[in-house]
Amino acid sequence: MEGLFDYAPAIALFPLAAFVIALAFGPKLPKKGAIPGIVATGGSLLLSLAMLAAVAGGEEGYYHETLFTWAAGDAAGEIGTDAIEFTFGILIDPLAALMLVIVSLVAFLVHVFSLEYMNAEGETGLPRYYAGLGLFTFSMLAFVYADNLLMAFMFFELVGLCSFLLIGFWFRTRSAPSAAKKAFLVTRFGDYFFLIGVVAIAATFGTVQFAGEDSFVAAAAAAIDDGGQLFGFDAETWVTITGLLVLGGVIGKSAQFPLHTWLPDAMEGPTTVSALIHAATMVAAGVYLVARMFGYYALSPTALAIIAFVGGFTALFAATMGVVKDDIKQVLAYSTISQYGYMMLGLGVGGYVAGVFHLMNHAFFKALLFLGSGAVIVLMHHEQDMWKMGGLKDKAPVTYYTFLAGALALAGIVPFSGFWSKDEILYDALIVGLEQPLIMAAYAMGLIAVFFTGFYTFRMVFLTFHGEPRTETAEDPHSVGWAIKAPLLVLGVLATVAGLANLAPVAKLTGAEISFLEYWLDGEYGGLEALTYHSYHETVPFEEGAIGSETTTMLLGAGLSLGLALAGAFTAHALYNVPSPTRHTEKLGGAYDVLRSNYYQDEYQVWLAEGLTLPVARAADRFDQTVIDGAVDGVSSVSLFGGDRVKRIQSGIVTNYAALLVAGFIALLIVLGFLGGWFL
Amino acid sequence: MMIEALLAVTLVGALVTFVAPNRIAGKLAFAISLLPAGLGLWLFSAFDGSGNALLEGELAFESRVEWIQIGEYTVSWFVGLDGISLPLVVLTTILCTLAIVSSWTPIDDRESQFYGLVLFIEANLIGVFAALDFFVWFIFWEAVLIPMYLLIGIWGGPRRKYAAIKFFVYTNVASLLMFGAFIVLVFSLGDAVTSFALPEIATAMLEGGPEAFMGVAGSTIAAAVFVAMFVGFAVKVPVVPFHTWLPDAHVEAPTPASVLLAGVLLKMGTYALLRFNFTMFPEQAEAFAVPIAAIAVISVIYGAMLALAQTDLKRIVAYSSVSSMGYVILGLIAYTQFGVGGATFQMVSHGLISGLMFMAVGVIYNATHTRMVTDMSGMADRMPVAVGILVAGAFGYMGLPLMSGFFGEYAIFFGSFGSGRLPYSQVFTPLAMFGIVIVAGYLLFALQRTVFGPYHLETDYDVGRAPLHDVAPMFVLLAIIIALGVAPELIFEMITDAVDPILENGGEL
Amino acid sequence: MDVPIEYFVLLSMALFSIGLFGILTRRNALLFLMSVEIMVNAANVNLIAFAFYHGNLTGQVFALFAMALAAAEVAIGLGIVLVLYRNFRDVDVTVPTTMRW
Amino acid sequence: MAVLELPQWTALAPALVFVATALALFVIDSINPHTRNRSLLAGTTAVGALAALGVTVWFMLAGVGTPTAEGGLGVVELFGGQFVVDQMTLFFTTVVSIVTALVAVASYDYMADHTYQSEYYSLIMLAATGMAAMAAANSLVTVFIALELASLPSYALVAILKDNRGSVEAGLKYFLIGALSSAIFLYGISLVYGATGHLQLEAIADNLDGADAYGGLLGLGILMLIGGFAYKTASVPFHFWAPEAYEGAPAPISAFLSSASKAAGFVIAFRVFTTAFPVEATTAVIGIDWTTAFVVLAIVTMTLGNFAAATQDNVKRMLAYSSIGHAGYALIGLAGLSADGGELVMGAAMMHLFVYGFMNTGAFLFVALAEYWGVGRTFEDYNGLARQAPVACAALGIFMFSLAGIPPLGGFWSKYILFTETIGAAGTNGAMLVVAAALVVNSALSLYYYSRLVKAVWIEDPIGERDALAQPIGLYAAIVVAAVLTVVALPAFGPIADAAQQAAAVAIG
Repeated sequence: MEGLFDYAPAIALFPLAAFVIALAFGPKLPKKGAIPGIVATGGSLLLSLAMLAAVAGGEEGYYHETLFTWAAGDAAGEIGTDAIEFTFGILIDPLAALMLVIVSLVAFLVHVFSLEYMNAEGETGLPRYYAGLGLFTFSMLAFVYADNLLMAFMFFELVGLCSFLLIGFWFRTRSAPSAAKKAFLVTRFGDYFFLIGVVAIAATFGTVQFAGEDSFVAAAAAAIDDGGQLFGFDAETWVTITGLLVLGGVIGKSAQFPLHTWLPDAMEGPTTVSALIHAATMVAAGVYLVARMFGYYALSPTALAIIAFVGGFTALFAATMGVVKDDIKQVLAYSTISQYGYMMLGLGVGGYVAGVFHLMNHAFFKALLFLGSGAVIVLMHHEQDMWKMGGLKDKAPVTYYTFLAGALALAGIVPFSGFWSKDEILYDALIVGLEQPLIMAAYAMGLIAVFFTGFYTFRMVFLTFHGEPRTETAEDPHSVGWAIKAPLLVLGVLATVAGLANLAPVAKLTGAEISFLEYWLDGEYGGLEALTYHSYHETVPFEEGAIGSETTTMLLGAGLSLGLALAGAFTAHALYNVPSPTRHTEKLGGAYDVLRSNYYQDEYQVWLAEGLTLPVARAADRFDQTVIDGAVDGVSSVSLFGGDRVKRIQSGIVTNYAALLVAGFIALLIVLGFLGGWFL
Repeated sequence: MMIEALLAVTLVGALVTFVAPNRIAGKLAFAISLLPAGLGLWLFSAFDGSGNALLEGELAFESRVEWIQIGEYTVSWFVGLDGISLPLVVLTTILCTLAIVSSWTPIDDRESQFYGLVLFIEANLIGVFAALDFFVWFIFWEAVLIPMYLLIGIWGGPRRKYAAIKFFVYTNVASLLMFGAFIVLVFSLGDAVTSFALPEIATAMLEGGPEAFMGVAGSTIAAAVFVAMFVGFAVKVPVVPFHTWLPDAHVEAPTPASVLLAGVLLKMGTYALLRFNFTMFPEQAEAFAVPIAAIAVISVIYGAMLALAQTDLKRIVAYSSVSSMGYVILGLIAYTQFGVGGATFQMVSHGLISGLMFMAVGVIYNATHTRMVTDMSGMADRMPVAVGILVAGAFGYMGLPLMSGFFGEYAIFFGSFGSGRLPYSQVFTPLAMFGIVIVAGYLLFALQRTVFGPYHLETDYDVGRAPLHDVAPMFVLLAIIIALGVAPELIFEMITDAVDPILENGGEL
Repeated sequence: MDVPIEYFVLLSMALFSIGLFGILTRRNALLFLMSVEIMVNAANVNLIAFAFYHGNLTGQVFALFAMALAAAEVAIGLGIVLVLYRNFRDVDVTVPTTMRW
Repeated sequence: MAVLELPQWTALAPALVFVATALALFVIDSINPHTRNRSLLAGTTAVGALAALGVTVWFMLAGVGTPTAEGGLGVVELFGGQFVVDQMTLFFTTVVSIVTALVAVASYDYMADHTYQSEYYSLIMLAATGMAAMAAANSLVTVFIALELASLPSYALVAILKDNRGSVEAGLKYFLIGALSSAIFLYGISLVYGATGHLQLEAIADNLDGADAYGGLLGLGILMLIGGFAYKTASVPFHFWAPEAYEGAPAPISAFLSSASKAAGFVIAFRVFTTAFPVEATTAVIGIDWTTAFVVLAIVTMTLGNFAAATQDNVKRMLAYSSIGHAGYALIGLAGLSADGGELVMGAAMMHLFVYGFMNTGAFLFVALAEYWGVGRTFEDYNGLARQAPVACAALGIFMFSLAGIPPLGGFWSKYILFTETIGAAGTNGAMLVVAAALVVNSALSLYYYSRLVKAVWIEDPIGERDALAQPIGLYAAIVVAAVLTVVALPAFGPIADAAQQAAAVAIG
């Protein structure tokens, strides 16, 4: 089994090959490069599954190998070390293996889906599209099994590039390039802090390894223990600072408040891209990074609390905005933001397993929902406004039922996957919150968000599939083929049953050993000791409380969230599951405008860019042209003017020359005479 | 003798091209320029030097002949390469070859003279990096002015005359200042120095330091000389506030001239800073660390802000060069292996990337005859390949990982953040790093408006795909950029080897 | 010899100044020439007087040379004045001002 | 040691060759009055000049003037020290004869349709004789006679275009100022004689202490001598004749005067002040260091010359002013004499005059060519000449950049060595630092107007149509030779530098 690991690099290299092929020969290929993409991602999927097996089955149970040295040199680390190596390496532990499978699976399905969704339309530039997907898959997979922070950052940036390219796929429109730019810029802003974090961590600990003896996590722990000073701060503060800097990148990529504004715009890209990149995988990169270096955050309660609070706030904040959107993809976009908020909340309170669990489930059901909406868009001939739909239920049953499964999972209705993971997150938040008021606030926000989630999810379902068709395209929709249905079915099944991976509540009630994911992440089947759930759990400095017994607390929380979800769903049912639903926005009053315009988040960010930065730049330019350059030109014009004056003494009249000559001579005579005392 | 051969080949080639008929001049120049390029690669492969050329390092391809006796000082023909200069020489040879190819399309008047001058400038640039005697170095340093003046002046844009004369006089004044300062230094070193060989002077500086001269204390002399030389080089680099000649020169210069200007000429300044100020004056460098770092940060941010305000693609790239050079200064002043090494790496990398950018802009200009962001949109629709490369280059400029730019910047940031020599380095570094956000801002903004969106063009030319010989050089550059980005050790190893001795003089390892 | 040397020097200086004054005030080329001659002769006076004073002949010999050269100078000068008149129909030295600044 | 067998007087061979050639020309003219056989006349002149050059070089190689200690033949003194032939003599004779040869060859075409051919050439030869004699003169008597011998033919040559108002006006002004100056000079001589009782330079030096009583008298005399030299070298305030004379005279004559005549003026200045008035001794007598006067004159002269040149429209006049500026540079050689290493400064000044000999001659000869073509006199008239006459214009570019001191051209060495030594002298004479600063400012400014001419011929497009330009063999030959010399002077500067520095060292003794 161990031998399998030697093939690990291929997981990422397959898609890279697909990228090259699509770019070079795409136009000549059948399906314009889809085939190599499908083959490559399929290959990656199989290999990833093999890795999963290898981790589970091997006695060592993980793979940590440095592939090649990117750059090496001397650098005086703040603690001791004087040589540093920046390397490319692979770290496959339970977490990475799991993520590899998720990514390659979704990527594979999206490639298949694209066969019909993209190729059917007589789309131009398909090679570019498949090349983009290939490059993205490569970068994402490489990011997932990166064994050090710098490598992670590099591929973190590359996925950003791919997202830019794919959002801007329809570059001939005005909106797509703008959205692409916004996406890259906003995430870049986050990455700025990330990069500072990377630099700071490298400069502090002289290493950027995630795992092993020489990992910066271990170094940080050691530094905190002997309580030294790092760059003038005591160790824990410095860890918090660097951790938060890295978190900047996370917030950008995972679209957390306040850097979430790019994600809704990113829906300008093809729906498949939204499914793959802006729901299931790339956006997950941020959260995954937190999980990846969880040991580091675990060292700093402050950082954790901030993560949790940001998460909880974002969850609620985004959910409320999702309520009033009319574009089906917009609704999904905001729900994505909100769901990642939950994951942050989970990780923030130390619920490592819960966070990862939700990450997995969300990948499945959100990809499902996006692909489903893609199917709907095909049905509706590229109509995305839910008010123009309706009654698709009977006309496209497959789409409907799979979509419904996804919706139930998203809303967190038992027993669909979403319920289990979200509930676990809320439970972890609750027990910590009982001791920590700040966390409690985060928990509360997360809880309220459940209601809105349920509401907007089913508002979406009802408006799209139920009631009477509201347009003639909705009357006789375009049909969809197997390439669309197959992925939906696969994901539908997963969305329904993925919860089985970790039925923690049931386990607690019955005491049955069925919380597999927890064991998995805990290294029961293999893994690195330092990266296991319990070692994290020991480090996490939060103590946990309970209302009455643990079980009651759990049941209470679960019931509460489930009830809220159902409440939301039923409200939606009451309002929109009618033959011809109407907007009930007026009930919201002034709040509607606020929500509709997303709390004016875009406005102020756009103002920062165009209202503030640009004028300042123009002013600087004017200053540069007038003052600085003016000084330069001034010197030359002054000297030329001087020259023009000087030459005037050459009057052309020879007598004047004689006079000037004598005058000059006498002047010289007087000066020297006095100095030499000749006149005495 | 290899360096002499390199120079001879290029100079003779320049003469031949100069008298060749216009018709074949371009192809001929390309054929000739392959020789130095090949030779340069051979030098790269056969490089056997170690250590720093100025600090008792093992020189590669060294040769030294007495030339002129000025008073008790000897001027000798003294050339040789070390890990710092070799990559720059190779960069020069390659970039010149590509620049020649890229000018086949735009240059349609007095070709033979044009290509002759390009080869002439190449020879001088090689000389600048290879020379190890002050006068020899200064001869090449100044000789660059003539061809560049003519290239801008004859084949440039509408305001070419103003730009050319400004470039010519401004940079020459700077050189005079620097020359005077250096001569003062040499005289103040007294009997410790009997020649203008840079290694000897460096040794004298580091061991004895200047004596009193003109009744001024040696330490004061050293400080004054350091400042004067820094200013002199700062003009060439250029750093704010001595940068205003650059945008004019770039905007007016023909594409290949811009390529060489941004690609190599600016590197002369930073190279000289490294060789003189930061190698010979470690103490003064430390004393002035804070103001210099401040200048660097200002150059980065201010330059980027200026780029943000431009609507001329070339001006954008020109100002962003100012910004990028700011990183280099920051890396140099950090005095760490990654800082100085990264700065040197960044010289090469920025040379490649900015060259690529100017070529790409040039290709678009050839087709549209405008560079105004406001005049065009959706160029990707008509020239997908060229635009693709432009986008790639832009991301390289933004420091996209796996492209050389990222390593250069990362190494500089890493090196300067941890620097013990630079006070407040943990403040300066993040400030400078904000440049990576602004650069993304203005480049993406420009791309969005020019190459994306619905196709539209103010000038009435029908735009088609760019010819192969316009695109090929850009592919080559892109390949090198990615290669260096994936495996920076290719040159970083020899660079650090040459940088270490510098750091041992008060720097930190 | 009982005339003190100072007198000769004063005399020559007076002559010199007169000549100089003439040059600065006269605009006629010929008068200009004469003034120059006066200055030259001032120098000759000096030379001869000093030769006498120092008791060596160098000065007297040189004075002869000087006169000869002065004559040659005048010859050239007159030639130039001639062509001046031919071109400008005037011997006023302030007339030709076609080249200035 | 062939020279030894020859009688002493043959040491003056160069001057004798000149005078012989002049007589030969008279003979030719008397045999065949008003002959228009240009090739014969110009040929004879050129051959004579080259013969003189040959003899001079032969003497140099044979070691005339080289101290016997160094295995040379030692300084040759003639007629009781009235004349002396040492390295300085030969050095400047070389300059004079080279310039004369170039001018003769160029005149072949320029004076083609002139009536009085033989007079013209014989006058040139006589003037050259005077200059050669100046180089050897070692007594105020011979100095004055040689000076007049050089001046009188020059007056005639300037005014030789009898029907050209410009020429006549130039001749008039040249003559009047010249007459005045020589009167002042003569009076100065008489005063010096009065103070010391001697005219032979060494004798003056020996008797300085005897002149204590007449300090003021001597000082005034010295000042008047300075006036005389200032006139000959076109230095402020005796420079007023120069712009008009150079502008109005036939271009070859302008070249002749601004190069050879200026050099000759400097050689007597150098000799008189180094031999007759050693700094310390003289200072003891006149109470002030006479180099102060030259410091002032140098600064004022270079500044006035360059600033006035900057805004000229007429090319020839620009060159005239620039030659005033260069006189200012050369004056530094005297200004630095009181400092340690003064001989080096003077040596540098001599190098500069040497290189200036051909680069400035070449520049004026290009003007001659332009006048021959009849394209006009202003910068605008020169626009775009490069398109029609690339070779000549390339040569012009060489001259201009060399005058500006840009490498890789001979002008670079002389100017920057001068700069270097000036700073070196500043070590003991603070005033020299001011001079160095002035040098920087002025050369920066000079860069502007020199490159302006290059811009006109190379960059600008011609205004209006111009018909094809002839290629006069003589002018072209002279210009190309001058250009080649200017370029070759860079690598081959070693001997020049050595010769100048030795000559200066010996002269100062």
